[in-house]
Amino acid sequence: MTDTRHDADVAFIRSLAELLRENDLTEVQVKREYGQDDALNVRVSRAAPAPAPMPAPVAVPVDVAPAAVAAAPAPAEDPASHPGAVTSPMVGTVYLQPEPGSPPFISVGSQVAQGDTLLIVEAMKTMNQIPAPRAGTVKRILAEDGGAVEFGTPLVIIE
Amino acid sequence: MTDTRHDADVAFIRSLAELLRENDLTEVQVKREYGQDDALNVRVSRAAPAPAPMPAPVAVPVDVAPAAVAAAPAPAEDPASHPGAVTSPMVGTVYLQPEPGSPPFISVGSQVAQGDTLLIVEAMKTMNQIPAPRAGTVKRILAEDGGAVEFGTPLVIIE
Amino acid sequence: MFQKILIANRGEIALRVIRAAREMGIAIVAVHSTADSDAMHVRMADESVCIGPPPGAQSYLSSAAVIAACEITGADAIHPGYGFLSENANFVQAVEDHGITFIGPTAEHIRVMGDKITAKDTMKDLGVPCVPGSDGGVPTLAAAQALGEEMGYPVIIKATAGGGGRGMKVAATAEGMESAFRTARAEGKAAFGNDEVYIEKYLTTPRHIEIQVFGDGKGKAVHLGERDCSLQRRHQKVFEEAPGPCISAEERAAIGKVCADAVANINYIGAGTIEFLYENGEFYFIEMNTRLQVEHPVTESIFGVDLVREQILVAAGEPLSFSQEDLQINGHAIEVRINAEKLPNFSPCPGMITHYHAPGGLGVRMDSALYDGYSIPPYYDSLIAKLIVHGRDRREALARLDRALGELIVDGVDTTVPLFHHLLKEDDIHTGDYNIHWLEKWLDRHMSEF
Amino acid sequence: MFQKILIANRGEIALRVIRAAREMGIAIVAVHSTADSDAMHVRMADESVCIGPPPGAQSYLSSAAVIAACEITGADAIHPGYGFLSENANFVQAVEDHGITFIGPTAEHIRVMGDKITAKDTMKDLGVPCVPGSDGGVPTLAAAQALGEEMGYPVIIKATAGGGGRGMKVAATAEGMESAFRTARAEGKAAFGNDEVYIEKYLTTPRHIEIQVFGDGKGKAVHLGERDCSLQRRHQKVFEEAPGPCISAEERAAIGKVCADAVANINYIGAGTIEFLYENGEFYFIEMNTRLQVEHPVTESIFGVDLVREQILVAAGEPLSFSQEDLQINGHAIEVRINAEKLPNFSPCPGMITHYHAPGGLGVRMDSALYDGYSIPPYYDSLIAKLIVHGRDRREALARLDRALGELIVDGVDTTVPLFHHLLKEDDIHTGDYNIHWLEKWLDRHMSEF
Repeated sequence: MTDTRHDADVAFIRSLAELLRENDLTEVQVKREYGQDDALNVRVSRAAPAPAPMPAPVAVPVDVAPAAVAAAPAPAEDPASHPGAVTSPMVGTVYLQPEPGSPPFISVGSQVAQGDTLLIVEAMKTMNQIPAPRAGTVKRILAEDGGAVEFGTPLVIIE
Repeated sequence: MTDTRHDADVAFIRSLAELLRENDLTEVQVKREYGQDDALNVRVSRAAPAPAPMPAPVAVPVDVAPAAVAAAPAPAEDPASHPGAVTSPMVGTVYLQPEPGSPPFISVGSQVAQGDTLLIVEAMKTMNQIPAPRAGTVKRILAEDGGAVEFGTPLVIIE
Repeated sequence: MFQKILIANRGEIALRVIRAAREMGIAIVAVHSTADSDAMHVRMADESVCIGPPPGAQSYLSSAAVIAACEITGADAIHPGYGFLSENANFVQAVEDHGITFIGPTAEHIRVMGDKITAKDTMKDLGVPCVPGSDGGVPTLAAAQALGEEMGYPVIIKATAGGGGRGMKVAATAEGMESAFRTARAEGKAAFGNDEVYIEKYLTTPRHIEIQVFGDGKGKAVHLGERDCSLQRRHQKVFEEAPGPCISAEERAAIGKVCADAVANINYIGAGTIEFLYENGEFYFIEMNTRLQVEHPVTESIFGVDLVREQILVAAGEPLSFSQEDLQINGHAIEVRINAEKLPNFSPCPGMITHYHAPGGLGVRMDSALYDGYSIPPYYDSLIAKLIVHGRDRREALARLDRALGELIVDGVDTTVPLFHHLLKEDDIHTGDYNIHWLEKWLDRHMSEF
Repeated sequence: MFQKILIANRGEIALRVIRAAREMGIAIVAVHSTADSDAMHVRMADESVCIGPPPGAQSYLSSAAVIAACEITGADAIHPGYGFLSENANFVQAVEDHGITFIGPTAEHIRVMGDKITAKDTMKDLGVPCVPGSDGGVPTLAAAQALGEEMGYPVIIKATAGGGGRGMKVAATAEGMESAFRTARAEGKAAFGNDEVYIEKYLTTPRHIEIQVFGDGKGKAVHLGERDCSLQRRHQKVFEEAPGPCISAEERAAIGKVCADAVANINYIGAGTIEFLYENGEFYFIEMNTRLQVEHPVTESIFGVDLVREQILVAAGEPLSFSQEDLQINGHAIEVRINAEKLPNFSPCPGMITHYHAPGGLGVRMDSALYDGYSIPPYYDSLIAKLIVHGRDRREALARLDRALGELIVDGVDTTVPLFHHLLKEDDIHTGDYNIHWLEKWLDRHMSEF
């Protein structure tokens, strides 16, 4: 008895599904009461055919594809969008200490005051000291000593 | 018993779906009580009409734009899609009578038998008689005497 | 000059003709099947006529439909493009009978060149070099050996009644003649009941070299040098260039003059191509195509002329706009044919173009009827685009081809573009050292890389 | 040869340089502002470096950022394109001080030509014709009248201390000299407290003719004829062509030689343009641009050379790849500048390109960094595309321009394309009968039609 109803219900729902597809619908919702304690409640949905996004042109010289200069951070978490990120105000090379052999300006866990030098970005033989924009604790140091950074590359996260 | 109801319900919902499509609606919701403990509650949805497809390239030599050969029928009702439409099987020029001065083969309201000549399409100096594909009454004559028709242009509607 | 031209074709070649006609101020009628209502050639024309259902036989190949479309639109000339009705002598005759000008040669010339044997005899009479061979059957081994000495080995011995490769034997040297001759006869006898054989010069690694000619129909003709189209797969050209990397200026002038004189002699009108096999400095006639070729743009690039415009001019009774002396080669051009085909099997791949972006910049020409959102119908040829590059020399053209292929985007269907990326890494392509067998052999070795 | 070139520019010219470098097998570094992360030049480069925020002053105009980008990528040369840092002598000096090659002339040449007075004096000394005038102040009416006779009327009398149009009077004929001279002096006195005036030849309807020169930096130089860029709106060129419709072969050879000799004389290196006003068969020097011009493609089209490739070659110390004798004009070329601007006011119209389709076929070149879905940022120049057509003669080029404009689709923003559709209906454009005032006057009359 239950089996029969199941079969019948499945057939009914299958019909709805086909109907959906044939008529290019996105959803059918049916609430059917056949009698006391004999009711069916169905919702059948189908994704709307999404318009494919237009792919943008990319150069495809098959085997010429060196990595971008400043290796992109993993897309999963973008430190640049972190509210505590200090980003590079210029293109250049990062130095984490005032001069070779010195201790670094900061390390993870350091407390910094606003204006304290975090690191140096060298551009055109000029050493540009990058100051802390606000006081806080150094949570992460994203820049590598001697590494290249672009404008906007996240350097340090201070919280 | 249940099966019969299922079939009836599917037919009902199918009608709703067609109604939706034909009228370009996005949703219909119906709540129907047939009697005690016999009620149907349906919601049928359809995606909003897809955004206009990317405009395809068209030549825009600003003032060169003669009308297409066979003037397009008004878009509101397309006789070509009428179930009773007889379309031209070839490119050519239409003649509504066997020869100049004769009465036309058909007029609106004529009864035609299957195989009766409806009109002539001349192509390459050859007169091609266009026969009625089935018996019926001429409802409309869409082709003009002496006018040009393309392959697929609706000529006559027979019902 | 014509007021209105009907183009009895579709795809990139219909667009090619539309462009020439529009630049000449001539109105354009496109014809199309129901599968091509949204095609670029329909969109770009001034008028369009639907001439039939999708199958070519009932639309683009229907003489009656095309001529009727001319009649209802009042077009005074038909350009056939290539393929479809372009080399159909009966169609040309019907067009002329209806008082419409066919933009191409006469029905008679098409008929003569459409028959392989008549074409060869005609060309031989006109002084065009053909593959040497015996005139008819060779009865004795002695006669066969004499012919072998005369033509030079290798030669091929073929059963007169033969076909499909049976009853065919190659004699690589004089020593091999006796055995080859006897075997071919025996096979002919066994297979076809006839042991008569004939002998032809056998070419082992020929190139495909074709000469572009142009006649004014009044006894004057010019040649526009050669194209090397040796890179072929199953007799389909995929990569063409001009000038040919192995043809000297002297060879060009000599064979060019022979071809131009031949077509002038028969009052040929319009564009034509005389195709040759080329080996060891010798040309051997294969056939003449009495129409525009797919690869005509490489010739246009190096001579700076518009061949379609010229076709229209001479069809309208005007003189050619250039003389042989005006035609000076400028640089080097290469065309690659981009087909909607899936590698490695080159299986046709119709479908929707989700994104199309043509390469640009100096020396790049794109002939294509693609556009974003266009659906390539499954009924016709798979050629969807021709990329033509022009450079000051072959090296520059190859570098430009590589660069332009890198810019091209055709998304939504598979194409033959990866084939060209691969070919451009091959030394033989850079040195020009290839023949008509090269690509097939290369594909056998590299199929698995696709 | 360079291993890696950094391109200190954006838009179509960055793409132009990328194409040349790629064809030469040189790696390419793009630099970009944060507004251009998705720009075509970034996508097409081998590497890219973000050098600053959107405003040009903090990104593309920042010498420090550009040089630092070279340092971190190891690029050994910088191509500046046009605009931005291309004529900044201090930048060039800094680049050289850092051991990087600047692809362009020396800082010294840029400095000399960047100063109008020094440039004119230098050119005069080098034999380049300048606008004739008094050497300094003209004290008396008699002296003024003598000068007027010598130079030929009309002449213009200008207050030495003047500016902004005040204290300037034109004497159309000898009869008008007295009044013009007295008025200019009086106005000078009243406005600037100084009644000294000087006199120059006054040109009423000159054309803008510029000569493309190219030096190897070692005392050799060639010219590549002229471009006529007279169609200007507010001193911005919109339509350029080569050869100039009014320049004879003799005039070209003569002024070309003067210009080539002048730059050879100073060991000029790379591409340069000497701009002239041209009236009644005479050339009058205006200024020299020590860089590639926006309109260089028309010259490339008629000579079949790649000027950017040549810039890179000579910057790397190699000789020019062509001599004066190699440079033969082939046909006619026209460029139109397509700006993202709304007519009739030419107001900038940045925004998203919803659909882009470039014209194709014979003789059409498109230089553009557009693509479907690209957003034109509001920070930079409104030039978004250059359409260049080449034909066997001017008439063919104009017909091709009309045809190609009809194929071009740029949806999503307003562009200056309709301007060209209108211009192509003007007889003066077809006869080439225009001067530097023509377009402004035409716009005054036709503004309302847009």
